[in-house]
Amino acid sequence: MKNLLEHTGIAPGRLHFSWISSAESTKFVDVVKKITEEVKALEPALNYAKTEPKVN
Amino acid sequence: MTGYTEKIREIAARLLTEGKVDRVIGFRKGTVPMMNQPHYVTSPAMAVELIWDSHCGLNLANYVTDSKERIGIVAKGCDSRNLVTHIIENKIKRDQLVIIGVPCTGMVDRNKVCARVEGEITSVEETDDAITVSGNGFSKTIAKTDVLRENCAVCTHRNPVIHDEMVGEPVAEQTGVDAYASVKKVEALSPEEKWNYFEDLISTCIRCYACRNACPLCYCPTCFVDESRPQWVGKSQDPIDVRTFHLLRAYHCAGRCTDCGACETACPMGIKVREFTKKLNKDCFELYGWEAGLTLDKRPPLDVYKTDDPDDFIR
Amino acid sequence: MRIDQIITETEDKSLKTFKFVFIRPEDEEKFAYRAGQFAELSVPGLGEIPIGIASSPTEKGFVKFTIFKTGKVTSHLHAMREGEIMGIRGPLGHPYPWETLAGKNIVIIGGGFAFTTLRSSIIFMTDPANRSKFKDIHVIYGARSPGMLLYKEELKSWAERDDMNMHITVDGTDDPDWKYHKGFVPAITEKFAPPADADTYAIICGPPIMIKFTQPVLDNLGYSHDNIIMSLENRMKCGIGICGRCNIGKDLVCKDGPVFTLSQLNAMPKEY
Amino acid sequence: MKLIKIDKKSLKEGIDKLKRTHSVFGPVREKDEFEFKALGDADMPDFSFSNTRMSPKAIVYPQTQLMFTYSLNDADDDCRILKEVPMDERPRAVIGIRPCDALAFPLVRRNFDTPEYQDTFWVRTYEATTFVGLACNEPCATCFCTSAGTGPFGKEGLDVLLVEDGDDFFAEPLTPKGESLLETAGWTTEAGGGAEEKITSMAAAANEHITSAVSFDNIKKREILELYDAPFWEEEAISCINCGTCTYVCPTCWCFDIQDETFGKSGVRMRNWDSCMSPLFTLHASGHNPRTKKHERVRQRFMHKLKYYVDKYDNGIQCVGCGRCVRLCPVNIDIRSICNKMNNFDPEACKCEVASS
Repeated sequence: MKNLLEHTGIAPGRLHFSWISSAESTKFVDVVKKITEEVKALEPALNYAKTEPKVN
Repeated sequence: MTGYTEKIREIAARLLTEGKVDRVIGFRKGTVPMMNQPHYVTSPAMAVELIWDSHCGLNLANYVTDSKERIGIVAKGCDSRNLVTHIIENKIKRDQLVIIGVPCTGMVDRNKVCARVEGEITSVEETDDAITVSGNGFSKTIAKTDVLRENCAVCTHRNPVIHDEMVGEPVAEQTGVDAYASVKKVEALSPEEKWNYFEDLISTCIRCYACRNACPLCYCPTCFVDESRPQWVGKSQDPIDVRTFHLLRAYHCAGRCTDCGACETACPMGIKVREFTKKLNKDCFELYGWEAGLTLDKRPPLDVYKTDDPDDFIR
Repeated sequence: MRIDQIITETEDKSLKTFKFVFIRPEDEEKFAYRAGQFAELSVPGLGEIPIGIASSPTEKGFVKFTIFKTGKVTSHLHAMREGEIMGIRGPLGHPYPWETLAGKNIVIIGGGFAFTTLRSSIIFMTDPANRSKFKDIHVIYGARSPGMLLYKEELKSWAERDDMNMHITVDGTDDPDWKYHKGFVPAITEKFAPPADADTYAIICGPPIMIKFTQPVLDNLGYSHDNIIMSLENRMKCGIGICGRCNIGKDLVCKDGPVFTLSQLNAMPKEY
Repeated sequence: MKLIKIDKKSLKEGIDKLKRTHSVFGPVREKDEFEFKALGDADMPDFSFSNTRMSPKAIVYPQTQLMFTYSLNDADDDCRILKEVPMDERPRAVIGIRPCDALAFPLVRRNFDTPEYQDTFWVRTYEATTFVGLACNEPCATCFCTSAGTGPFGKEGLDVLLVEDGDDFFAEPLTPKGESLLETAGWTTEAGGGAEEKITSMAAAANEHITSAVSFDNIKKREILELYDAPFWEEEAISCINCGTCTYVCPTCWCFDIQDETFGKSGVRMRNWDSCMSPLFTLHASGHNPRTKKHERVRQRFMHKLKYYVDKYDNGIQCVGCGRCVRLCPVNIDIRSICNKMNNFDPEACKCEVASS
């Protein structure tokens, strides 16, 4: 999944997978924090964001 | 390949005469050059309608999905691999099928042929390794290897992997071909270049879904693009929606695609839609040593869990 | 237009009647309709749906639609509140052929929630200004159970009227107080429909299964296929005969229908 | 007959002039194929095409067309009220459209412009467009325009007909709209004597090139149900994969779907081309579908084009013989064979066969 998205031009680092048990709340928080920071550092990827079509 | 047509007719007539099948699925001669039409014959007398040449690029496994009848089916290497996939996925039972195997030296890409001549092609003749196309004021003989469909050019499973009948001796399998050369080329690009590459690739897409409908794997009763509750993807020509369709179509073929090329053959706009599925085929091969449809004895990698499955994408 | 009132019609809450009031009075004037027509109800962001008009042109100041919760738009509608704003486009399609029906005996046969334009017709015909224009009026209306009948209060009042013959039926009920018929619509039709003659017209609207079994009953009673009027539905988008999807043969349900006589339907493919 | 002569140089100058007042569309090479595109400042139409892959219908009727916008923000006065999308009213000129594709516009107009309802999006764009046709000197083997109501030099639906003669063009104005376009472009040099004869002989030569034909004279006489119930539909549909190629490449297929798309607190209501080949096309909200089987959908497409349209408008078939569906159908379903099969169909003979077997 990750490979094809990156293959078609989604920058590496934007899609993350992690194995977190429902009991591992602290790990979840840590991972989310880390990824949020990393993705923020990449700046918004506008190319795969659908925008409202322009009216003339 | 010479003589395949006669042999197919002979086998079809025999199977129908003996009552072993209710119908035989093959190709009949098309009404325009380099086009053949998938066709059913249901009586021995109809067997003469069947033909075989280098323009049988569609995948006939597409026509047996969920069938209740006993079917004779003409199958080249890739078709046979999709029959295997169909059997594994319970879309048809092995004992419903009499597989008429066709060793294949590759199908011709008619867009490539057209690009090699000026003017409209009105007739085509072929020998074992060349085709001669003619039109108003020209006639040109082209080596088949020069105009093969791209999937055929890199195919290493030209002989049917399962069959009940064979129309000829097995052909030599290609060796030393790099099946994933085109994928590697894209892999070497930067994310932005990759993005633009695919943007350009699908820029002419009209969302007719011929790629999806020509694919034997695409048998869902309702495709995700047709769902309205929830609506997964918009229906307009918005490039994001077009890309989403192509990406998700490819994902749905992961670990199942035999690279039969029916999607590309069917595309009216000549889009190389295999560029999406090919990457997943490469990953499946590299991660699991898997090529779809080679055997009835193994479950596909996305169907099973093993403790040693590669997991370096998980952090 | 604004939603003025929402009434839950059936015990399973799958059917609600929406009473709409036009925001601009001139729009109400433009929306001059007759019984049997439909309109496209529009919820921006979700889409439009074709729905038969349940109110009668004789009822002024509002329009009513009874809507079954089934798809995206109807589910949203069921969640809307009184006072909210939405769009309407219409009236669309042909009404029942009121010119032909004038001076005739009318038998209305309806089942389930396909009773909406029939309600419109009944209100229209029994309006004091119109009642004299028609001879005998029979209404046969059935639902699965008493709780699934639409317009319960009105049904009761129609049953009490002496200028129309009301035959209400349900497929079955264990309610000891049920005072109307029990049985399927075709059986009730066989028993209570007036004899056929050139001056008697049947208007049928209901689920396919009801129509399938009612039609032979009317045949047996001798109804001419010209005198059997039906209202159809097909998937629609534009409602004005342009988008091409609701065709049955060369006719478009939205523009050439939705009302057809059985004679017309007999010459058309069964694609509805 | 008034004929204008345009040489290569003045063709370019004229088109540049037109671009000042018009949006100009023409055939351009894109990847390996030709398509009609809006011409930019530097673009010129490329007339070395036989025909474009997609039909030029999108110039008047784009695959995705915005119709309305709306706000879902309760603070807005016009919240939940649809506002019509303003249209590009600039005059358009289509240069180099083939006569078959040009005929498609008046043919489709019968659907979009009726006494009861006008589709303003289509009608206004159509009326703003001037069609400058390019006669086909070398029609393809899949062309059957001569039996579908026009021909390689056909004029219906055109405002001007261009005929390519070596490096030069003859232009025949066919309507006042066409005359005024020729003037705007500065194409006013009258062709000398003999031009008319030359065109006539070129047209005759082009007609000779047409090798395939359809007949539909009997179809009209049949009842709808006779053809609908004909026994061949299932067999004809065997190979169909129910993609939308035939309907999307067709210049005369007009069906559309309406969709709302919301982006946060605002959105658009748009229409997109739709295809009767898709099961979704007729699926009721209840789950019922009047056309569940693929042969029913294939039948719908051909019956619509060759019978329903014929009966409804009494003006020929809904097909201009461009041959796109023949060339591009992935499974080689050929409207020519199906049309002829329908035309030759004799329900009486068919009944006897059944009775005797």
